[in-house]
Amino acid sequence: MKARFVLRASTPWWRGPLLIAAAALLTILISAIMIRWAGGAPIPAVRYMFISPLQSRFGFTESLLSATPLVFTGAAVAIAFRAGYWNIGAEGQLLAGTIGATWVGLHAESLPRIVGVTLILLAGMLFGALWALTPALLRTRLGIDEVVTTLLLNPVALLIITGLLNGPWRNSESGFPDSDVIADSTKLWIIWPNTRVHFGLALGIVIIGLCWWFVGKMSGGLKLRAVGLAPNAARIAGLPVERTLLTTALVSGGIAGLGGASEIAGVAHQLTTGISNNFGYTGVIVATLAALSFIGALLVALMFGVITVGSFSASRALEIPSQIGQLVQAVLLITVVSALVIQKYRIVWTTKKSEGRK
Amino acid sequence: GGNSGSSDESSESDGVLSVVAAYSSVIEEPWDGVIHEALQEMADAGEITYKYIDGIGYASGAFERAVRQIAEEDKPAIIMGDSFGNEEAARKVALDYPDIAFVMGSGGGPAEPNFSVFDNWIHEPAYVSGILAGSLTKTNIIGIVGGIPVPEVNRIVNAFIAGAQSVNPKVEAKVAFINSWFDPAAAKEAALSQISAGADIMFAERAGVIEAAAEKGLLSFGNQMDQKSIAPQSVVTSNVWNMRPTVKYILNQVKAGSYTSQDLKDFSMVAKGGALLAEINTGVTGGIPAEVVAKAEEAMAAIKAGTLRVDINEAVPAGSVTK
Amino acid sequence: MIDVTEEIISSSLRIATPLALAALGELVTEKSGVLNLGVEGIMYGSAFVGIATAAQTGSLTAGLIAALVSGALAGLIFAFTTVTLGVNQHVAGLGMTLLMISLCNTANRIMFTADGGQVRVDPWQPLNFGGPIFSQYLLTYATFLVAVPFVWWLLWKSGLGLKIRAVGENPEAADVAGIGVAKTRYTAIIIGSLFMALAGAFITLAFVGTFTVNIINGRGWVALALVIFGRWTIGRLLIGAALFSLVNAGQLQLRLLPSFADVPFEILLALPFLAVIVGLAISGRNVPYPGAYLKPYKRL
Amino acid sequence: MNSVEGVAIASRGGAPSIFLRNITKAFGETIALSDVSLDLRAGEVHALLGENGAGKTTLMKILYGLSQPDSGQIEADGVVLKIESPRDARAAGIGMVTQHFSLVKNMTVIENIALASAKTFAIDLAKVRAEIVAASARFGLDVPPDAVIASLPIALQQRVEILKALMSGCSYLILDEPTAVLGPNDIDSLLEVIRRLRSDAGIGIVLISHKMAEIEKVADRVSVLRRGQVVSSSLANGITSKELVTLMVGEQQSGAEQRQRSASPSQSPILVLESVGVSREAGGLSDISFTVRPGEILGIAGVSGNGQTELVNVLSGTTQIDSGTITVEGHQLGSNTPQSLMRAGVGILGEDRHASAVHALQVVENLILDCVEKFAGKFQLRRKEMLNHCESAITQFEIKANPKQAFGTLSGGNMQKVLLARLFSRKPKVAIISQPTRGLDVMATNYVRSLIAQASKQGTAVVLVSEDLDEILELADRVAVMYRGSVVGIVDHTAASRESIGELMAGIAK
Ligand SMILES: Nc1ncnc2c1ncn2[C@@H]1O[C@H](COP(=O)(O)OP(=O)(O)OP(=O)(O)O)[C@@H](O)[C@H]1O
Ligand SMILES: Nc1ncnc2c1ncn2[C@@H]1O[C@H](COP(=O)(O)OP(=O)(O)OP(=O)(O)O)[C@@H](O)[C@H]1O
Ligand SMILES: [Mg+2]
Ligand SMILES: [Mg+2]
Repeated sequence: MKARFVLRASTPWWRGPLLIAAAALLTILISAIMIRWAGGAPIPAVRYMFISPLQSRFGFTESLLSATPLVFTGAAVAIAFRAGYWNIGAEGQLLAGTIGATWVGLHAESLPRIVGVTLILLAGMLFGALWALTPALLRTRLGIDEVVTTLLLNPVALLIITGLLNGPWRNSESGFPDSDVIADSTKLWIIWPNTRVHFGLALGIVIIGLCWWFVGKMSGGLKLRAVGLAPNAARIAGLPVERTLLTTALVSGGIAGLGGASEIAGVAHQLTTGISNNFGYTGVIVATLAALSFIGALLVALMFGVITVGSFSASRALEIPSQIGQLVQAVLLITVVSALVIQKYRIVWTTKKSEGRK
Repeated sequence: GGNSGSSDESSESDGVLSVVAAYSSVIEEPWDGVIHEALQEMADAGEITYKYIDGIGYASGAFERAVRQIAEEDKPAIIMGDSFGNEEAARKVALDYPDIAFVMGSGGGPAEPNFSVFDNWIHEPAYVSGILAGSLTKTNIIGIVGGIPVPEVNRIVNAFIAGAQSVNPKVEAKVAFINSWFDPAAAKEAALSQISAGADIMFAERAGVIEAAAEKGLLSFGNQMDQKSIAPQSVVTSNVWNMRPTVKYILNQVKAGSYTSQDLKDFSMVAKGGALLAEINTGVTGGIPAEVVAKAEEAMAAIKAGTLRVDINEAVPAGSVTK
Repeated sequence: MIDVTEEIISSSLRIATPLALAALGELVTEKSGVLNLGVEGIMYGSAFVGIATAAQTGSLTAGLIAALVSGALAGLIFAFTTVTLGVNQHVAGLGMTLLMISLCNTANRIMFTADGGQVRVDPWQPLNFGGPIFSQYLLTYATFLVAVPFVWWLLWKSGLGLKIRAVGENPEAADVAGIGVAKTRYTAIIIGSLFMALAGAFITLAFVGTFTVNIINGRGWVALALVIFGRWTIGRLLIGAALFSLVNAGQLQLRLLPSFADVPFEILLALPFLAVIVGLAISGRNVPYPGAYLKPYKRL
Repeated sequence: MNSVEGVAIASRGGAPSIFLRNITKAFGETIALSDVSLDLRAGEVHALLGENGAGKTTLMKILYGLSQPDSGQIEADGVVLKIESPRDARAAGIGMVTQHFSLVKNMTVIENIALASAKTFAIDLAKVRAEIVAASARFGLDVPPDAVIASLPIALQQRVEILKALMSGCSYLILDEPTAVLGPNDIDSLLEVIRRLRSDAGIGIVLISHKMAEIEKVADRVSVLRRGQVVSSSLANGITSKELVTLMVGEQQSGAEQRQRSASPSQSPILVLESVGVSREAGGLSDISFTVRPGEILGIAGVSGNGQTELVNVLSGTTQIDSGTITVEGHQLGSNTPQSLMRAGVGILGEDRHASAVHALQVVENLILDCVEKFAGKFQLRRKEMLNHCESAITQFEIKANPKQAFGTLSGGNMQKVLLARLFSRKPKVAIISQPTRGLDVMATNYVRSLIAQASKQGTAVVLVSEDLDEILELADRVAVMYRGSVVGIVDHTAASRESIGELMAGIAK
């Protein structure tokens, strides 16, 4: 037997959701196997991982907090991908943002808080955009593929942070490779009293809203979509393709960098070598799972926040490895992305060649 | 992380205290491994219930989230762990849960009302290891590969060098830091380059170094745990950190209701059994002369008796250190 | 004292081994028009599977075989998603990397580190043919004496290589010539994955004899950079690997000197990545990408 | 219509040996082939005719395994062939030269030919070379074995394609519009090759072409496809060209009235190109000079691949010029970016309608893509105005579409109308129109041509690039002929004829 994929003439509306549900089920099944192997009970594990964080104020707000950086990177990746600019460098851009933010945070003693906060966010955004500049210029000026260039700048950003933290920014008290704590005037406001949910989340949601509105409603957004869907057609219609790509790349980098600043100013309050728990790479997953829709990215980011918090709970309650949380995210990516493609095809099974001859 | 240990869920039934640990690194990394081992032993003995979460790392907000989750969801009597690199977060949470005893590996001081600190004060056995190394080296070059040059690492490395130079002033110590807490491949490569620079004795402050020494047929010294099993023909001895005295002390305090925040440094020193020198392994390649073993044991006894004080030097020992 | 330059060269060869292997694998894959960003993950997976099997069976050879099998399987999954389904290659590749890393970390915890232990084997020892330079692991010799000529022959002399290059340049043309595009890409991806698996296995089974989280530590990304730095040719790829390894080995020696104690060596480690970017900028519009780079092919 | 089996006697070739039976194929909602049956004989040239989009290529792709039919089967000598890939087809002795060449551009001739037979391990390029030399001699197809494909002229590339197919040992050879890309001389030598292959090597050939003259010269048998169905299949000498044309397009004959050409236009030129040159990497144009007046149509003729595409790219701003100047309405352009050209009043209809619009966007969005700013409100696009604009275009240009429909779901003719509506609603002073009727049926073709004529009547200067010489002769006031990247002659319509232009196209200097 041999399988052949044949493009469907039309896709009934329910096929997409059905296949995605199947993908989610497959993910849960694979995770359940791992959980069983680890000696845990799969059903409670799934409950701990996906549901219990939503049942307490603490779990919910911590999920929001975990989701915050992913809201930024998800939006950053989604807007770039919508323009057909394959920015795999949100990780590096976020890290660059943390560098900019920390730099401001360490030098902004005795400013009014509103000024301090504005400065630290601007610095993050600026550094993120700057980090995105080189690959964007290479792409738009020389036609050099951005997938690899954006990707390869990620480890560079991390090495720069390591260099800074082992050198000039080494903690002046403990000697540890983490920076001193940033000035109080640059710390973000807590927006939900007695939790850790900070202004960064609100900012992230605003960014999502802006992206959604810009891409969907504004003339620039129509241009961006046209460039992403068919760059040659856009060029023939006289749209400034290169400029659109360059601007989008910088905006994408700026959003990722802003996400970095939000982490520094909102939660961490200091730079550490491990500041980003793959937030940028996860942003690619978030945007892809959301099929590049911004509202979708927000929801997927929240779901990942829940899984992050939930897998810690499951881990302690059921005594299974907490690494399973990451595993679920990776499996979900592969199954859902495959489902999104498969829904467009019909699988035709053909028998072996030899049987074909009469 | 996950755990084994008692199945008892409640926090204080029949006097069994519940302890939950939060480790920045993974439990196979020796620093956290020492804490984990001590707690696991207590749990196996039925004295506590024990759970842990490890590999939390240094991502923004992660450690604080883990500790808060533990405090909220498990409500244990004691939270242990290492707050190095997550100092701010750990202390903030402790303030919010004054009824829980926070006992953290830390470079800072204790904090009212409930934040106690401990650390691996194994510079004393390191000094004695140094005596052995200084006596055994033929090239007079000793290689040391450390993690990150923070005070708690520096003092062990400096004590090791001081010990070596106390018996052999010609000793030159080559020190390299891999700028990571756990990267055996990098540590091994650094060790190999020191060996090529003439080092014939290796001090494995971090994992990965013993393997290099063993491959080249050289002698080595372990750290944190007794690491003889990695390469019995190579490991002379190890500077062992023992968390059991600390854990026992804390359990008694909490049980008695007399827990207060404090610096638990003493419980990790030789005098109280918190630091020791692993049994000297005379079976290494080439053997160890009896008089060298005697010298080391003598020094160890002197430390126990309080007649030998090992200086605490937390300056960064960079490059090549000669007397 | 042993000659330092000789030792630096020896150390470079060791450092270069997994990089060269992984880069060769990525080269074969990319020549077929597919970018495999799963290289880091495939190395991670084989590093773990290799040592886990070796520890369970007590045989390093069994470990190596298992590592190769795991590499082939990972390659197969990657090929299915990108070639058969036509999923974005970069998304599928990143997904593969995240999947393998999280899968292996979980399995490692379940199998070996649940009580604080660590998986260990007696690794392969270097074979000494005299002097530090010729004291290397068998796999290092094999990499430079067998794998490099093999890949060169495969890509530029064999029929399969011709097919791989044709499929990577112009899949429509190859299809019309009767070459199974999907089959050829599957083959290239799996051969490539086998090399990546060798690279991963080298680290655990030969170099460190143990497995720890983050064991690959970005070597996959370096391999990716080397392929582009090498402009998809073996000679330049090897030059890139040699330069990077020399810099890396050299900095380890430099760290021993007191005057270099405060030098931020991270900058040196960032060099291969920066070199690629600068190299691309200099070549300008003349970067010899495979013609069908990143493009899925589907016949209607 | 003649039945397929009815005319088997007296044929040049033997008994039919490959049958295509009841082939049906649909792409989404487009039915490309419906219940098509055809038979091929060895030693016979079988011409396949039909309008663009009739299904010729699709049918042959199915025979060659590049596409799978939805139903129907292929038989040889009473045995059903399972052709699932070109490999299967070649095993069955079928070879094909596709409309767009299937050569790996930066490989050599040897490598390209070796590809087809490459085994997995050993590969002996020296042997392949010797085989190429032998086969060249045998079939009279000279090729330089060591040359890189990209460096060869189109006619030679085609020869490599044919040789490649022959060397794989095929006894049936499909040639899809092989003459479309050739100049008259090259066409003649190709036809000679076809005759030789048929007579000397006994090869059965399927020849797809739009050119009656060629069919008359070499075809033994002619089949006509219309809208995915075989409407006729008969011996060539039993049917006239006129009858064939009627069969192809149906009864409604091309009723386009001749364009009335203005007597010598007095206005000064609005578009002036002076010595425009483009580097080799960007396509290679040299020393292009011409002028166009308001209301004038300048036709650009030439065998495809002689720089017409590049010229259009220059005038749309997607290829930058390296030398020379472009002047619009007396203002010399600093650089020819799409924006500067549009600002100067130049509008464009690209040669590939699929590449000129965004399939996934709606008709209304595509329609305003070149003037998005006009509909930009303060906070968002003014959807209502966009829709109004679209509705009126739909009415004015007789477009069969719904504004919110995705552009990609339109039929080719309607796509073309949307793009023309986009072009003309800017009221351009100069319209660059490339291959406007490619792939359109007769009705749509006539409509599009009348739109162009109408625009010129209203004073628009038109540069009309077309591979269809008749279209140019029908519409253009003057014809510029391109050969190897330059303009080799500009002929007034009064002096223009198929012959005079054909010679220029072939590079035969007067
Ligand atoms: N890949 C495809 N997807 C959708 N529709 C297609 C595809 N290929 C062909 N078609 C449609 O099928 C029909 C037949 O096309 P085909 O290419 O066979 O025509 P043709 O007779 O060869 O035309 P031409 O003279 O232009 O070469 C057309 O309507 C065409 O648009
Ligand atoms: N290159 C292509 N890419 C995507 N779709 C295509 C392509 N070519 C053809 N199609 C699809 O095939 C269908 C027919 O296209 P084609 O250009 O042949 O027009 P047509 O149906 O022949 O037009 P008309 O009915 O006006 O003659 C359209 O729905 C179009 O979307
Ligand atoms: Mg058509
Ligand atoms: Mg055709």
